[in-house]
Amino acid sequence: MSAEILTEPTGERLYHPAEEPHFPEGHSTPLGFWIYLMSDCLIFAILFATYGVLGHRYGGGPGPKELFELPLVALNTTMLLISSITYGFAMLHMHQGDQKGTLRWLGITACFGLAFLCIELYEFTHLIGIGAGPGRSAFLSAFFTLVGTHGLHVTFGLIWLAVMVVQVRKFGLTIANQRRLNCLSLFWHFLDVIWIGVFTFVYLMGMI
Amino acid sequence: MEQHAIESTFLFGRLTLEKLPLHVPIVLGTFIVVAIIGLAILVAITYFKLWGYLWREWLTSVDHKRIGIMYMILGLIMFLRGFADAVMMRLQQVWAFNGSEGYLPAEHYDQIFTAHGTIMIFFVAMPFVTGLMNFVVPLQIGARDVSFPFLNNFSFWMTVGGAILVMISLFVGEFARTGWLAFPPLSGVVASPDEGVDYYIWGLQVAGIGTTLSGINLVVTILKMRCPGMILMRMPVFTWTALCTNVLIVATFPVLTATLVLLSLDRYLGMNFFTNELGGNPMLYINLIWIWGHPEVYILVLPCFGIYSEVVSTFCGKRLFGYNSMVYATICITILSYLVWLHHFFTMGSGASVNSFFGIATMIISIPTGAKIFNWLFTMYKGRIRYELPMMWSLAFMLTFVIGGMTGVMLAVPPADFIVHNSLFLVAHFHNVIIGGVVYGIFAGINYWWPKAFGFRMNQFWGYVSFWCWVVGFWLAFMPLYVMGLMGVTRRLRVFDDPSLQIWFVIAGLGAAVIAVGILALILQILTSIRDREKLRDLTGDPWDGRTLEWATSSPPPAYNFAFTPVVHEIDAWQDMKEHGYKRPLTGFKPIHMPKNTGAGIILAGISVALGFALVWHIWWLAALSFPAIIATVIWHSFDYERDFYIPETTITETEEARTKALSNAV
Amino acid sequence: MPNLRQIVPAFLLLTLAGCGSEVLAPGGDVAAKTRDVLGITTALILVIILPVMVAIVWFAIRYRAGSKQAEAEYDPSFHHSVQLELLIWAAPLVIIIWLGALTWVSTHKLDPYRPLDSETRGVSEGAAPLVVQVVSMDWKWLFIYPEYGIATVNDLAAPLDRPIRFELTSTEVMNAFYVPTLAGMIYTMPGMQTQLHAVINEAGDYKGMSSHYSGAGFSGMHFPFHGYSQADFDAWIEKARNSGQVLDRDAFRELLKPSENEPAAFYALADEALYHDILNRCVEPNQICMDAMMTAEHSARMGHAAVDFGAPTAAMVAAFSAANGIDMTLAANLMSDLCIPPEPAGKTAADELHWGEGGAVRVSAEAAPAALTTN
Amino acid sequence: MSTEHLADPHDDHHAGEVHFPEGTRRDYVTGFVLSVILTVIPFGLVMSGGFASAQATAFAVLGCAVIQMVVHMIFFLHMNPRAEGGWTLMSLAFTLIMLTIAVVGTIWVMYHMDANMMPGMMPPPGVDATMP
Repeated sequence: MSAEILTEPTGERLYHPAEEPHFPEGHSTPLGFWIYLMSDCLIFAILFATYGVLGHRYGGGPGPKELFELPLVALNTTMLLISSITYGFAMLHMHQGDQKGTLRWLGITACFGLAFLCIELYEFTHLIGIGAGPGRSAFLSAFFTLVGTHGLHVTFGLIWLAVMVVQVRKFGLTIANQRRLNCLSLFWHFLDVIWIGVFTFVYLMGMI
Repeated sequence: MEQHAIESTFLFGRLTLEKLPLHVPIVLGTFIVVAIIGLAILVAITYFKLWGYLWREWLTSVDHKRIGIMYMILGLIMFLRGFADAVMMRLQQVWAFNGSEGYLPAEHYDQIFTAHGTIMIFFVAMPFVTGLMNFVVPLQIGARDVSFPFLNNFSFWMTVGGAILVMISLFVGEFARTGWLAFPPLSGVVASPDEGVDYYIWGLQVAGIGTTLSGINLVVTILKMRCPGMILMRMPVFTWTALCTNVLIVATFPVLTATLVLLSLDRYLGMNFFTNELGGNPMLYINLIWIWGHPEVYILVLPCFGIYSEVVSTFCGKRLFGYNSMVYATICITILSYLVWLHHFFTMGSGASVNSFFGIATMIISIPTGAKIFNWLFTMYKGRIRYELPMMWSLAFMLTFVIGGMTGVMLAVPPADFIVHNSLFLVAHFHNVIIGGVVYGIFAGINYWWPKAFGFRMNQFWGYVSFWCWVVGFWLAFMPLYVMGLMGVTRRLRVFDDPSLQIWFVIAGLGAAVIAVGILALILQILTSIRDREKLRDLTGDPWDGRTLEWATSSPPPAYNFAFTPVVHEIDAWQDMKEHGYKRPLTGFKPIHMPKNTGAGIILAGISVALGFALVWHIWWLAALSFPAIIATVIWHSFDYERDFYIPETTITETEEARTKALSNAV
Repeated sequence: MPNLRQIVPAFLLLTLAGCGSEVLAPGGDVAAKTRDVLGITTALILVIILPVMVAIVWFAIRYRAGSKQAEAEYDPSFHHSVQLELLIWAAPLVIIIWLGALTWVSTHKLDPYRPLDSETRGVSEGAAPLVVQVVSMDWKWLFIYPEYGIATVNDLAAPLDRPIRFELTSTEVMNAFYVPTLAGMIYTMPGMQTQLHAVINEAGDYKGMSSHYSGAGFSGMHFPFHGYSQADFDAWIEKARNSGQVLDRDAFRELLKPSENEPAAFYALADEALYHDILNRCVEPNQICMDAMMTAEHSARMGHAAVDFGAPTAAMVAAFSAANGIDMTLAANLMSDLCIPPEPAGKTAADELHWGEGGAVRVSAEAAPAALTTN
Repeated sequence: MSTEHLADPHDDHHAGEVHFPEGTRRDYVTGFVLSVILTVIPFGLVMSGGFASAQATAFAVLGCAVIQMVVHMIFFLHMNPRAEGGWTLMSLAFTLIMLTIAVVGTIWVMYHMDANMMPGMMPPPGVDATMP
């Protein structure tokens, strides 16, 4: 640690640093937010484990092969993937201090995020419509809960995105706002990683 | 099972007048007493015009020390409730012999033991250890506050919110009648259609959010806010155990949250995770909840191991023996505790290989735990032991806990577990570990850090009374349970038909009565300490000849903890400073950057309680209002960018000069 | 205090064995072997616990401040010793390795699923076990003896020295079946079957109970267990056969009603399939048995035709609606009215199916028995 | 803004205001291209019917998922061993251990439970059900 340098310049022990260590506001945020994501990750782990245990309990009802439509999932995945690179572009503009560019790319990201949500909602209503709702079987309960929890996260991400757009407009790309956009970036890309798990374990593995 | 439709109205959901306990004298009486006490407190606060002070200085405070103290108060209040439940159970079990049904019908008795377990774990032990960690850790690492001060305040109020929901269930409707982990199918909508389990779910969910966030907060604080020179291997052992505990919190509370969400989806939306129908599997719930449940006991006991380490080393006047051993043992326990959950349901029948794997994993935990006991033992060796109250609690712990550890290993051998699982032997075992390990540790911690928190020592006489009542009462109350467990008496029984058992229950009841005296003595100890505070005043800030950094500052510490950040050169930093003739700097103070108080935490928690209440009673309009209100409040709070301020140089100089004066008076 | 603590457990064990603890002095060999495991475990741990407790007390007295030794030997620099630290990790490790081996072996030998072998006292090679089917109900125990065509409520008996195989399930909630004199406890769960193998060697009347809390009537869920000589057991069977009561579906439905502190009752068994149907949750004629469902699903997963057993039964929907105060069928219909989007042009075959109402390929309940026999 | 003037450039212990690792345009584009490829492969594989053996398909799909997750971690989440003194990577590793224990443990335990007790899955009574 750099503190070691501070200690014994004259051989005598110093008990206070020459200059006070300074903890600016938000200096713990990157690690704190990361650890929050890790705990969220464990929520998803439990939902995946639940799906792993109950995913083949159809209760006499339909299974994945009867229900899932891969083209729709592929479209969905595309939306989320594009939204992650557009968020990346927003971050690049942010680093350059380009407020307009940042806002533009944030807006585009929101559109793709919204498209993802709409497709997912369409899928859910369709399934409920044909009688394959979450109460139909343990498999469907686990499916709706896992995919729905991811969707819920995306929804909160979108709300957060909207708030950030307002705040950046109002207060500019201040350090606090940059920090928040960075957190949202982590959140948004984290949801991508979860989605990779979802489309692999739920949709693709279900269709094999 | 017979079903009957539950009426629901738009305005009040399922809540009706019959749900109020107007016809149950015991509950009504309790309600009236609580209401009168509550009213008296409110009137007193208003009369003495304390509302403004309370709001500004405490309720909205982001100061980790005040939040820590508030956690302790919450723990103490809930402790009285949890203990009252215990006394009622004991009384029932002494009574219900020879054809008598006792005085509690099943519907009440079953709520009481459920509430006792839930409250003692979530709203007594958790707030106590969280409170101690909150108060002590930033001081021990030489920090000014935690990493996220607002989050700290919010976490606290969410814990209070959960406690409030559980307390409401005493008077409005009823609590769960399922046992403290609410296993389905008993907790499912078919077997428990009414609001009890819902109170349980939402009480724990609200508090659980608080616990998770406070876990994240403390982990980051310890990792990021240590003062210069405090490398990991120089951290006080209490801070180490706090780090491991909070890592466990972050790793396990999400599991609890997810599991309870699944249970509530079953109950509210008719899903089939844990039902008997359509592929649901109740065994999965038991598996998942114990993935949280086992680490939870280590979450409680690890910080207490830290407290014992601090106390033993301070009062033996020696550095802790085998610091490295102690740290590695703590880390081992942290990881191993995540690998043993199945030993809670060996008897479910998962097969010999699975059972023996988890059985052996459980035993392995006793190796690092044993190493810890040896470390404390050899710290005493060649020491100079001062028998102050914290040290006495620690000794009582060591002697009690090894017995609990022994019965724990007995329960870890699957065949042995088959004959004592779910029996009073098991009940005795975990009370042996929780009381002997956690409660004693909390009392040691309270006695040890009280002078730091308030600037005066605790009354010794009542402390001794409390100590001896607890130690004697504990053995009286739980030895009979070990005995009855070996006679094949199972837990949660309300009525008994074997008259030969009554004598054991009478002894256990006596033990509970002795413990009650111990608790009364604790309250008297607190009250007399406050009354005699001038006599007990400690001006040095270091009443025990302490060894770690919290003793380097004044008691109570100023809002900013340290006027100058300390630099650490060794384990036991303050001892090192004293040995090297450290001189406190008296000039050159600079303004200190601190977070501002905020009311957002208490508001958010308040709305969360409303949301929980709405969901319990199916009052959909209230739920539909309060959930968006939570989000709106968060957004509103996020528009507040001015969250910090500087304590001006003059204030610091004044405070520090007062301390200089106090120190010269003390000598 | 410490001396007392060492004497008390030993004393207690003696008195307990004397005053009829069926856990410590059981009448069956499986329970006896289990008890031995408990005893050996305790002894092994005491090897390390006792010296530690003595040392704690010894050091606590010897090194108290002001004592001669404390002042003479006080050594604040003694905080590290490689040898001692190796010892404090190694000593528990040795005990745990020992205990671990014991655990592995005894867990496999005393696994409740493992049929008894001739090492068990009183069990001869190739003896056919007595099968007892156990159903925990709200709040009583139903015992079915398929071999003898009888059933009892809250009364259990077995002949001496004949291995017993319990097959256990439950109707609505979890319980645990525990006869301390026979063997350890095992959970009973709805829709699941656990097993327990045991034997009774000494005649007598013993305690049996539920050891897992299951609701209001839990305290009353105990029953006597009789270890009978063959003659007495035959008489007991005869008593049940001639009780005049018959256990058929209607009698079972009557039993299903929650009741507390049920007295013992005896039945002649009229319905051979009853236990199977309780276990597979298809006692009522409109219910589909779980094993049939599982088998059909398995073959569906393996690539055969899709199978549909239709909607959740009306009874279930009603139960859930009643409990929740909302009409789920109504809610479901409302949902589909509001939410179904216009069908996309290229719709797949699955779109035409309506899983909730069973429009798809159906395996009717009549066709199911073919699958039943596979169990 | 209150926060801006709090940044203290002389403080070497906590230099800099925003500690988030930053990505370059190159990072994002590389990440995107890779993840498109790694998404198309498994989807194409499954939608075209996959390999002859379902197991091989499953392994391929899983492999792609794992690689894609790593790609996202590196290029989008900008994980590196130095960020936050290594604590982010450390916490990720710890989370992965916990996650594996919980998921694999649950599936292992529940498999045995089902195999022992679930109608239609358990062995016929009387057979020694002890399995590895």
